Amino acid sequence: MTADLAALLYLVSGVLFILALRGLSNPESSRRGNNLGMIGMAIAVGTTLAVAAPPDALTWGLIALGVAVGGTVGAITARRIAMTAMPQLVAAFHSLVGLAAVFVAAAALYAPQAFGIGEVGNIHMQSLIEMSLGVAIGAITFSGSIIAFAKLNGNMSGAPIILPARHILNIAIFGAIIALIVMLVMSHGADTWTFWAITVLAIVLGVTLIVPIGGADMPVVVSMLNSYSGWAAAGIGFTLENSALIITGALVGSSGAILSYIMCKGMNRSFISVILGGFGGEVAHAAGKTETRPVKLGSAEDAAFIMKNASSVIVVPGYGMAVAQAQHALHEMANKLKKEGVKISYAIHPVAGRMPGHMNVLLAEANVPYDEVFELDDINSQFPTADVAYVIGANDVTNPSAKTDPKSPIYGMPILDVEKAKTVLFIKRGMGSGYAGVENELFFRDNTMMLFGDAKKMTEEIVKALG
Amino acid sequence: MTADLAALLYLVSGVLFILALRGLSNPESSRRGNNLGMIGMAIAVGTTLAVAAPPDALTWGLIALGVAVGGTVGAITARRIAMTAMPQLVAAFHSLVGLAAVFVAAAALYAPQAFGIGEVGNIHMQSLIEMSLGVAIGAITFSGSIIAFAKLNGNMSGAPIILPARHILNIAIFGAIIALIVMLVMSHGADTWTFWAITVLAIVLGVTLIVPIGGADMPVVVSMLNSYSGWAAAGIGFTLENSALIITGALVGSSGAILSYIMCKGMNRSFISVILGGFGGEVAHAAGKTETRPVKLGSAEDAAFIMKNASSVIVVPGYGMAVAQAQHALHEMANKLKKEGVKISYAIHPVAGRMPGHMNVLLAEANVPYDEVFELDDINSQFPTADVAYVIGANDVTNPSAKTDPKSPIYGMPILDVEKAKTVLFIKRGMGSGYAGVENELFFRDNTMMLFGDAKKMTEEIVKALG
Amino acid sequence: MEIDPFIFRLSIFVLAIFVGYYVVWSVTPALHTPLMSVTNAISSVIIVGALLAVAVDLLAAGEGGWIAKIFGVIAVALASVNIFGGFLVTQRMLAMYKKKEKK
Amino acid sequence: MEIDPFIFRLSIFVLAIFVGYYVVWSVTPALHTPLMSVTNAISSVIIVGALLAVAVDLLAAGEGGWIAKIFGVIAVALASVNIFGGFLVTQRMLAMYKKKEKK
Ligand SMILES: NC(=O)c1ccc[n+]([C@@H]2O[C@H](COP(=O)([O-])OP(=O)(O)OC[C@H]3O[C@@H](n4cnc5c(N)ncnc54)[C@H](OP(=O)(O)O)[C@@H]3O)[C@@H](O)[C@H]2O)c1
Ligand SMILES: NC(=O)c1ccc[n+]([C@@H]2O[C@H](COP(=O)([O-])OP(=O)(O)OC[C@H]3O[C@@H](n4cnc5c(N)ncnc54)[C@H](OP(=O)(O)O)[C@@H]3O)[C@@H](O)[C@H]2O)c1
Repeated sequence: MTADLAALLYLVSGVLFILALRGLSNPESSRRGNNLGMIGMAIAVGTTLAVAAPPDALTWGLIALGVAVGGTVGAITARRIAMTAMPQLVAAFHSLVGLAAVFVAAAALYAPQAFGIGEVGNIHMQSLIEMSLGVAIGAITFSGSIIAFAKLNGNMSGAPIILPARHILNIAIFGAIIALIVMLVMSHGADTWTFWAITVLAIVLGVTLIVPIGGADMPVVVSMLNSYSGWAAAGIGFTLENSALIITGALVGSSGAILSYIMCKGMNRSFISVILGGFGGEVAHAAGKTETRPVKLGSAEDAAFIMKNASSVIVVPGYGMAVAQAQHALHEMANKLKKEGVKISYAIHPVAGRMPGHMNVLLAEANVPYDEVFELDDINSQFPTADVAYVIGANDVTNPSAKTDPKSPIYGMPILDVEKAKTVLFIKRGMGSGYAGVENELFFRDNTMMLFGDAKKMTEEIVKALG
Repeated sequence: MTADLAALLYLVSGVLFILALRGLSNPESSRRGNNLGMIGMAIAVGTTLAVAAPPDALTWGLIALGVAVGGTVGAITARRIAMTAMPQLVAAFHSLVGLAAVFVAAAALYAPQAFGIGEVGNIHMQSLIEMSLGVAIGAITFSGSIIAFAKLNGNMSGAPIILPARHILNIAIFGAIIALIVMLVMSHGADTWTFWAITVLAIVLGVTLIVPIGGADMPVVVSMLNSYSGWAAAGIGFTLENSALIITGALVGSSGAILSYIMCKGMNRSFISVILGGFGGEVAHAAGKTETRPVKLGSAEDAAFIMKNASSVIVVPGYGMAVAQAQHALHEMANKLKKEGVKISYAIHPVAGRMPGHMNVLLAEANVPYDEVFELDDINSQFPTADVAYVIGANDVTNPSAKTDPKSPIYGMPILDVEKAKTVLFIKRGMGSGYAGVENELFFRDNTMMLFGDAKKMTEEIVKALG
Repeated sequence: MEIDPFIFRLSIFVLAIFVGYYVVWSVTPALHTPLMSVTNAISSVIIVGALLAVAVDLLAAGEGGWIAKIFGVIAVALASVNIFGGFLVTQRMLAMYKKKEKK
Repeated sequence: MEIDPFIFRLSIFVLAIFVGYYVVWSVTPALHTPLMSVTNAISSVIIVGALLAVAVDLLAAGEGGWIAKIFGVIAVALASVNIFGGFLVTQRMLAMYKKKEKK
């Protein structure tokens, strides 16, 4: 295969990746988009195998082995994973991409001819710079994602671990990495120890940067690392002179940056402070305060009675629904109510749950049709005409202090106006606060009824009470 | 200047053009966008002058002369032109771009060295193909835009001129052009007569393609030619190996295509039939029918009285407002009403007027703040709560037959729901129909009052009556 | 592995089409008329070709040189009409779009 | 006038950033989770680099050859986890998004 044809095919696979993301603009076209992405990947792999054909049977065997082992692990994981575990899964997959980037860079250092970037101990300067940036970002992505995974998966406490003098420590490590990169470049790639020193230090940096960040902030971290790894991939794309990698790097880089921006805006945090990585730790979890004001308590039977007689119910799911895995019970309840002639819709806040689109994927899993599920802007005007707002495991996203109290940590965040519904039902385990650790004024309102219990159990009881 | 630096600067100017269009996403940023566009153009020109420096004072003089003459004409035109004449102006400017492309291609044919594409009589094949496509599209754009200009400016009747056997004629000319291109390429550019023959035939084709199309359809034609000329510019960009031209060509190509798509969708016509150029001529102007049903007539005094006592008025401007230049009078009326405590908003249909954004630019000219001007989707839900819909020179965009009558030529087109307002005032000269030539049921409704007269005069009388 | 620059230009072209598609869709309908005039203005980068034609070296180009030079001047003039006319008329239009004055 | 291919790659990169920006903003919020998993999957094109490393010619590469080959195999395996895992989990998720059934 000529280099021109290969370049053309890499362009084609880049375009297919663009179309894969473009497909996600609506659920209808998204499945075709995903298939286009797979075709793009197949073309990229096939082109590489044709243009740099493995020289012997052994090599073919090794490649087959790698793909078989990796592919099997990947496929099984993909099939088994619970939908609620998606944030962890993405973090775990992420660390693998980071590690792969490290190994690719190392291979390029030991056999630069294979990549056309010079000879051992005499590698082009530009390639060395790109390579060492690639390995550093790759290693940070690797260890950072592992920490994020551990915190999200509960293998490690989610509490922020504040290291002494962490900012100075991080700056020192960062400086050392830069110095080592300069040394590596000056030696034209002969001093391989500097390469490994960069790798080790970057792995340490990934840890020290991420451990101080609270577990609940991990989704932003995952998305941010995603963005970083995109730029790293683009860097390696320049080294390998490969446009599929350059295009993909830009796509992944943008995607991560935009998703972290969306999360930050939804939480009313500054994007810059997140990107610099110096945030977290100071999340106010003022949950301890004991509240003495009375709340109106209700039972599953009360809730069933109220909703049966309603003409429209808006369901507002939140993180608690995900924790309790209540989506299936919820759908059952919705079906029962629909049979009674009640109109059901779902209202999704942009940062409900712990990951962008978290609630949508769970509701989809429970077979809730996506045309009953609405975004904040589209449904907020419906609350005043709704009879019941069924708030299940959501808290912050309904808290009116975001509109009224400039001192609140969530002040300025857009909010679902559940309090405008005739009756608000709050399903949660107790008076605990949500992610942002702020008191929710709504619990004490006259038109609010609190239903204490696990979201799934409570919903199931309501289903029973509906008969 | 090295070729690398030049290529980089051309990229920069391409990016500046992208940012220029990006700025148009809202009025706030649009002015900066336009400035970025100018900077991009200055960079492209400056880079070219540096990289292919004019060899002598004479050449510098010629360039200065060309820029001075062209620039003066352009600047004066830009300053003097009336906002209502924008469609003509764009068509006229367009024909100049087409002609310039023809001259550039001709120059490349006679002095290929200057462009690095070979030597006289021995020009690279690929360049010849690109060049002849460029000249053909350029020539079609030139003559087609002149026809469009003449029809829009009234120098020529807007009525479709149906040539005998026009489809066969067009296909024959098209075939001849292709044959000539092949001959030109085979001769390696030595047979210059074929080049001129292509030019002449393409000019003829531009005329025969466009004259059968009715005057009111010219905006779609202008936009379509715009798109074609973008692709032609990209073609010449490949010949000149210039990324600024390639990027610009793609931008202009998309822009024209999207605008014609928007117009076609707004008019409920098929995009494909427009792109193929075989449309028009069959526009049903069934205006002649005399209608006998009674309508409720009103005077300026009646309208002033009704609106004075209203609490909200929605103004719906259309093509008639543009013809009558009534925008300034309209704004005066709105100001008077605002002083009386009436809330005024403006509702703009996507294809109101004869050009996308036509109404917006006229209202802006009359100093109407753009945050009082709403798009169809944003204001349609407001009509039921409005006291008065003041429909001035609009007709088709309010016609409910688009919703109710599957046989209507505008069936399926989205419509402003003016009839839901308490009172509808129609300002027009008589019972004439609009662009689509269909009867408007609304004129005969109980809550409609017709105000016959020129849009500007009538509005001025209302202003007087408001005191 | 030398790659033909044509492939790169093609890549640039393809990506620019995507960019154009999105960037134009994101233009607010209220500014569609300025969009028409500004795309008209930027499409005059064709002046780059015209300048190359004018700058042709008469000694090297032989008899065709003068023809190219004259065609080039005409094309420069035509493109200049568009550049100045297009950007200025856009500027004039955009200057008219005003927000409500805060009183 | 030879132009350094780096300039072309830079152009491609710059335009791809614009495309990425627009294409990602146009993703509906309901599909942000699949977006995360699919970008993860496509970011494994890094496998291209891994395949080059495995395919290194041992005779030409000398002592470093074996090291590169082994690193390459590991990278191939890691990237494959992502490719299969990423696309399949996305497919599984997307299959769940259903419209209301018309009865
Ligand atoms: N979506 C994202 O991309 C993202 C990313 C990072 C951070 N965040 C943040 O996450 C928050 C999301 O808001 P949210 O309203 O969805 O959740 P939330 O404010 O965190 O509230 C969740 C509520 O669910 C209840 N809960 C927990 N487990 C439960 C169970 N098993 N059964 C019933 N209830 C249970 C908890 O109250 P009890 O303890 O009383 O039961 C808690 O108040 C926002 O503050 C947002 O900024 C979102
Ligand atoms: N905007 C675009 O991009 C575009 C492009 C191509 C085509 N179109 C088409 O243009 C039409 C636009 O709809 P529209 O409602 O704005 O206009 P319209 O339906 O064409 O109606 C214009 C009305 O204005 C009246 N009129 C003309 N001169 C007048 C004057 N001096 N004073 C007062 N009234 C006057 C006419 O009635 P009298 O004769 O009774 O006065 C006519 O009924 C649509 O059919 C659309 O598809 C639009």
